[in-house]
Amino acid sequence: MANMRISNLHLQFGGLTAVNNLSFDIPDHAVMSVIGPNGAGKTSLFNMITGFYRPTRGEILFDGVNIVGKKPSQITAMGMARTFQNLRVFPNLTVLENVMAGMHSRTKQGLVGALLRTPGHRKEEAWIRQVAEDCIRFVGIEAYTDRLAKNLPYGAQRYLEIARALAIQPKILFLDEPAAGFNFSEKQDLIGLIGRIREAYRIPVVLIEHDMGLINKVSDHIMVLNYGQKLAEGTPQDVLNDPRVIEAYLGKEEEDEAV
Amino acid sequence: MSTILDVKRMETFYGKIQAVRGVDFTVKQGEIVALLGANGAGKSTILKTISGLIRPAQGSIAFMGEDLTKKEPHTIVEMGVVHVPEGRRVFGGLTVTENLELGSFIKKKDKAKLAQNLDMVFQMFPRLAERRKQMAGTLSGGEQQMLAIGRALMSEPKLLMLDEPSMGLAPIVVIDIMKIIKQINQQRGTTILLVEQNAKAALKLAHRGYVLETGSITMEDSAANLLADDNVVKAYLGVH
Amino acid sequence: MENATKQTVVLNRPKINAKSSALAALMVLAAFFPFFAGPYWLDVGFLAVFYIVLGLGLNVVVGYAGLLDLGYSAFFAVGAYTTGIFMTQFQMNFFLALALSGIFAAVAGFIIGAPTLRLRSDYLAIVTLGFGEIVKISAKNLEFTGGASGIYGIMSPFPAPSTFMGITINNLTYCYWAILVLAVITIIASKRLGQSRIGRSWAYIREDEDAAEAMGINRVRSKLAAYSVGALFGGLAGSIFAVKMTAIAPESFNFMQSVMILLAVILGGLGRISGVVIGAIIVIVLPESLRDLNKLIHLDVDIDRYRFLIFGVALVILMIFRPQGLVPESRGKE
Amino acid sequence: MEFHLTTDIFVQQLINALIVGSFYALIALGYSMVYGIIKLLNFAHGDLFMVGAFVGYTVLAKLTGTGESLLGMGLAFVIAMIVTGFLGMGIERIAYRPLLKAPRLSILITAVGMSLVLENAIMAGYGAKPYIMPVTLPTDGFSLLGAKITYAQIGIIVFSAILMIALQWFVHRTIYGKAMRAIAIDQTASSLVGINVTKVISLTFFVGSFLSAAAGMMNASYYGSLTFTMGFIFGMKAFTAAVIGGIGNIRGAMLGGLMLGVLETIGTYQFGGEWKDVFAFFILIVLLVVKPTGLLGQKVTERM
Amino acid sequence: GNPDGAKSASGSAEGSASGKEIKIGMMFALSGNEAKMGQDMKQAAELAAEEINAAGGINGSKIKLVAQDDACDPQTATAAANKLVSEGVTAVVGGYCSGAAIPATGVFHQNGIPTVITAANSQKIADQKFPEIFMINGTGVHQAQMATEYMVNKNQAKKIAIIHDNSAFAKDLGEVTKKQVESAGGKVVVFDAVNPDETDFSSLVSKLKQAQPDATYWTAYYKGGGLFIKQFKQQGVSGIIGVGDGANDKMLIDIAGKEAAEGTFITNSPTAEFLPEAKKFIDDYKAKFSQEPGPYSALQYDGIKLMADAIKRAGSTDKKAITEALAKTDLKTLTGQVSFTPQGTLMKSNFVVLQVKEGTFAPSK
Ligand SMILES: Nc1ncnc2c1ncn2[C@@H]1O[C@H](COP(=O)(O)OP(=O)(O)OP(=O)(O)O)[C@@H](O)[C@H]1O
Ligand SMILES: Nc1ncnc2c1ncn2[C@@H]1O[C@H](COP(=O)(O)OP(=O)(O)OP(=O)(O)O)[C@@H](O)[C@H]1O
Ligand SMILES: CC(C)C[C@H](N)C(=O)O
Ligand SMILES: [Mg+2]
Ligand SMILES: [Mg+2]
Repeated sequence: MANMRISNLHLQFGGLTAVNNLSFDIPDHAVMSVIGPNGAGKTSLFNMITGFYRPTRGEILFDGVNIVGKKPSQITAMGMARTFQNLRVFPNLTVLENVMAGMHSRTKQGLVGALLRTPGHRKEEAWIRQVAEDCIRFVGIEAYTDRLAKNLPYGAQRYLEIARALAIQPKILFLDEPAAGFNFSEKQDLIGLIGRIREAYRIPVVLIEHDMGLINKVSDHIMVLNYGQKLAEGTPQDVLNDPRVIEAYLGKEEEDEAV
Repeated sequence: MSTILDVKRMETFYGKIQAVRGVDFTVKQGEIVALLGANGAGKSTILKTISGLIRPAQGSIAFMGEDLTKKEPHTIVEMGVVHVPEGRRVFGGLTVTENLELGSFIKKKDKAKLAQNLDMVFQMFPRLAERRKQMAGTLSGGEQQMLAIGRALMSEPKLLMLDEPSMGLAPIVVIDIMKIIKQINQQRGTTILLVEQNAKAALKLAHRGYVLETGSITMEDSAANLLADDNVVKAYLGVH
Repeated sequence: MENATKQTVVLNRPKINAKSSALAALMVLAAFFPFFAGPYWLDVGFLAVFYIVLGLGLNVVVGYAGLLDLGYSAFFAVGAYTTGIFMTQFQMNFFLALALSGIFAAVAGFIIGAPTLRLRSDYLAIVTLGFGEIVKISAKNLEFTGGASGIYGIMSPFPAPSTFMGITINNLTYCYWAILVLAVITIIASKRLGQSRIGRSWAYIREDEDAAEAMGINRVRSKLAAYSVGALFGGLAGSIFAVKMTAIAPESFNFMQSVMILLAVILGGLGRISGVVIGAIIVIVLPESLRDLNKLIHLDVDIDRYRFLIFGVALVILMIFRPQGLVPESRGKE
Repeated sequence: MEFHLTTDIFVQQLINALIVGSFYALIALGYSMVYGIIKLLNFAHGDLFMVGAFVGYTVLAKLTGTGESLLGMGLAFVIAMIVTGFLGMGIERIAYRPLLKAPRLSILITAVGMSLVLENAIMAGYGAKPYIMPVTLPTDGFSLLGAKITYAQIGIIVFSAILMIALQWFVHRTIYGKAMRAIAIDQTASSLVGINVTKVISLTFFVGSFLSAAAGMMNASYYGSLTFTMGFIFGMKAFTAAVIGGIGNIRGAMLGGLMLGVLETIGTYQFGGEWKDVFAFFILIVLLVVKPTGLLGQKVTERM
Repeated sequence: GNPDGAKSASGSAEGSASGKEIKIGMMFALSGNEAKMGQDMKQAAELAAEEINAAGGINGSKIKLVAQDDACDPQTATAAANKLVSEGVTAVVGGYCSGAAIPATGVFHQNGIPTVITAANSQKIADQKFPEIFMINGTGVHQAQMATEYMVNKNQAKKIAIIHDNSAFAKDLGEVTKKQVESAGGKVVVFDAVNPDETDFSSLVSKLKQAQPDATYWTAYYKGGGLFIKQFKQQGVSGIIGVGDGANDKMLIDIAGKEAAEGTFITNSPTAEFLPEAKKFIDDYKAKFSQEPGPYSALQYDGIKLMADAIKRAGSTDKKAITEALAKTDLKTLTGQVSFTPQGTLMKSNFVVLQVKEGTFAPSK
């Protein structure tokens, strides 16, 4: 089971400090939400954990191994999976092919197998296909299996990214604003999916979201970032009522909150 | 109030897929009209059709009495219809200021106006003012959204069409943006056609609303009535 | 979940459908081509099939992996020179030289790939162009490559000319068959690679490098594989080319040659095997067939003056009317 | 034979490098602008350099006829640049615009096609022989630190510099320049702020071809002759120069052109003419490995 | 395939023409950079064929010329060569670019077609030792001898610079000349190359200026040669300058400019205007095409005449017989008396050294 500890993580872009001396743990089996104002450094944090940005300093320990400096592909192979805030599906490939990508680090057939169509190769191909189809069904977009990703409705593309991440068979799943652009009932579906993921996969899910309704429903644990620093951390109850969080992030509407 | 935008029997296709199936609606001078609907209902497509990015197969789009269906996007902007597209689409490799300057492309001859409008936008979004020289591509999601709206305002539109302006924004910013939309509408008299997933926020702002389902309008009413409607509440607003 | 999925293994058996039987028929027809073509059309036929192999090789790099390569002729130069040098200098057996040509070319692909992998496609284009020029110029300047006039006197490794059914079977005929066999192998290999794990990894990289990396795909390794495989095909083709020409010169490996191979790849439809096949045939046969235009239209104009003008116009028109390439895309049905 | 660099040789070589570099840079600019805006490697661009020279030649041959007329020369330049500018626009209209939404590489084919068309049309029309410019630049000059420098050389360098500075100003300071850069990033978004995208693309082709023709005319009058194949090698060199500088970047194209001129000169001097291209390309590759976006090209960070 | 091509292909099996017509194939560049040379040669051949046919043809059969474009490119050249084979030509006369001629002669050899290479003159063509191939232009060795003789012996040049353009032909000539110069006691101080099609040689010229050669020899073509001479004179490099036969074209003088070209020497086989016998040829050529003949027009004209002579002597269109007849050629042509060595090269080279005088080539004293 996954165990992730982040300590003194720091990221600098020229004069701008995107993440500032951040330390925290990702608890096992939990859904952890990272929230915070736009530009607080949430996505940057994901990018560092998954190897796309190299921290200026600090450590990211995954099962006791410091993964700073590793390539994204190596980190993925270790069991980290993510989705992207701005959709990054493979536009001209079918949904199935998209999801099959996730299986890459779990398989090993190379040139020779492919050229000779060895039994091992064929078996592995069938397995890849099988897992991919399962993942597609799991998130519920099987109706689109053979469609090109770019022709999918926006929401389905978000689900596609999740299916693709699940095909990695990850030890931790990172979702960057999975509900962006969803309406209320769609958000309910997503909440359901996150619940099913935690049940079926028994892995920590870390998500970035701006939708408090959703955050409130799915999270076990919330961390709030502001200007790259940790502003608050704890249970939804505590965090969402923290006046500092309200002031910096939630704001006050005349009546009640937007969904 | 006079009708500023009059859409009749609009049908739009992507290749063989029909995304909009005979839609009729109007927007009156000075109104905020919300367009609600599920993912893939065709909301963005309607906006794209109005702003000339896609040609409708059928129907008419009259803006202040003039038909838009055969006009190029840039001409439509010149007529005063500005579309802030889904997904922000700021010019990543240009600075914040350059993005805003391009927003007033159609007013390129008027330097004074440019300066004045720049000030206005920076006042509205102080966060952008801090980042004048930053490449737009490195702004955070919320910052980019502000820039996209700011850029649209630079041309002083008569009709501003916003496609999911609250997407990806922190709640506090959503509140701000909604306030700003209201402010734009009230202070500048800009008519606004608003596509939103955040139905509650949208309806609180809007005067009227339309609900779109798989390419057809299924409901049309005042915002207050829609907010109170059972079906709308179930599908788009949720109950706490 | 893992266990559940591992059990149900469905082997996808190759289906014998209309398309593949048509293809087989076409192959048989192609094999008998020497019996109804004269030496000229056989020569053109050789070049067309040769271009099919080169096109498919380049297609791995450009079509599959999305890496623009403007110096592909360098790889076929490596193959041709390897064969030329080893056969004339060391009297090496042709088949050994052929294998060596493939290997050397693949290594060359690796060498050019390695330092340039961080580059995005268009920068890669110029690096490959530069590499192509470096190879060509070096071949011109170096002693062991025969300098500017290249290598001549490459002996035919095939049986002496003979007559069969009234048709002379000579070096050209054998070379045609050899390149045809190579083309068939290349087609099958391309197809299999395209549908494999590694082929998909190329597609992922082509579509979105960062997302591919996030899926655990090592872009460096994947790109190197694409380069090497593409170069391997080129090297093998170059080897047969050397034997067919009996003499090779640096001028055969110039930039325009690389561009023409690229044309073959794009014209028919990037990434599609049938597209590359058709593209290659057009690129070779169209300008050649214009040699006979005079006879067909009975016009007394100096057609050679206009040959490439017409070819150029044809390219523009073809693309305007079939922007996706001549062979339509069949996947991702709506 | 020992070659040691003396001042006169150094100055002489520097001037040589600047002259060739100016030609490269002017063509590279068009390459880079077109690439920047529609991501097309415009293979036909080098041929516009050649066409520019032929147009200028024709004007000179028809109009001036006799003697060295500075006015005639000026007129030939202006006509060549404008005619070629419009030709560039026409090519964009016919061969590229219908394909702007097609897969990126298919437009490459029409570019190769147009290159063949231009080259072979000139050959069909003018024949394959080289032409001699009826008016050539004067060869008198002065001596600087032992090097012989002609007024014509100074003229070429100055004229190129003026064109490049003007372009720099145009692209970075005027709204049309910004519109070009915006279109390069996102055509749809550009049209949504009211930019007439097709018109600005057309304008870009005009400007690029215009500059290319200027280089073509300067080249033909400086060396005194022109042939229908002269565009190919210059096109290729200019492409290289554009990439050295960072393709899509205007300042980069200028810098790249000049740098390539210098590299070739050093290459010829140190390694001999037969190796100079190897030297230049080798440096190019090393440069790109160290700085993958060219000298001035900036990496547009895409957000995840 | 093309029905027309297929038909002619099947007719070609025996490679002999009907009694009425003898097909003679020709190949040279009709497109691309060297297209002008090809066009000049093609016209000269037409003139020759017309004369032969007007005089009753060869043994009663008329000559029919078939020209194919080799684009001066090896790959196109083999297609062109095979095209000629397919068309059933009895013999081939032509060839301007050595690079294209080398692989093309391989095709002719494989098909046993007697071939006279008229202009291309790389030694490597002969080195292939194909018995069917004959060359009527002097090879590089001959030419290098002339150049060395002129520079080292006649003009007492000690320091020699040799510039080529890295093409098969020019580099070979450069290298052979280098060897000869050195064995004649001269020293090659610069041996360098330019790129074909390039226009700026100033940095090379600066280098030459520093080396101060007594004589500079350009072995490449006239387009670059003209520019080279111009820049050479502009920068005031020391010593005399000369060019090889690749630069044999009047355009050389035009490109260099009359003043700069003055005094330039050139080694080449005599062009028609220096041959009293050729006066009629020039007049006829001008009358027919309203153009001056090109530098290799006369050789191509000779080639056709020579081939006609061989076919006549062979008494049939049998290729072996023609090849044998060719080997025994002893014919007076416009460009001199032609007979062949066992390698198929000219027994006696007819190279001369000319010099530019007042804007034209003139025999050097
Ligand atoms: N590649 C980059 N170069 C320069 N600055 C960057 C880069 N990536 C991020 N930043 C800056 O770092 C800060 C944090 O950005 P980040 O994307 O992590 O924010 P976020 O918390 O995900 O915001 P949002 O909720 O809007 O997505 C922002 O100010 C952003 O402009
Ligand atoms: N470029 C396209 N090509 C093909 N189909 C498309 C394209 N864009 C949209 N569609 C389809 O058209 C329909 C309407 O899409 P549209 O983007 O207008 O929906 P929307 O209401 O804006 O949804 P969302 O809330 O997800 O933005 C969807 O079914 C979508 O799949
Ligand atoms: C001088 C020319 C007749 C030489 C010819 N171009 C060759 O390549 O051999
Ligand atoms: Mg973010
Ligand atoms: Mg939408």
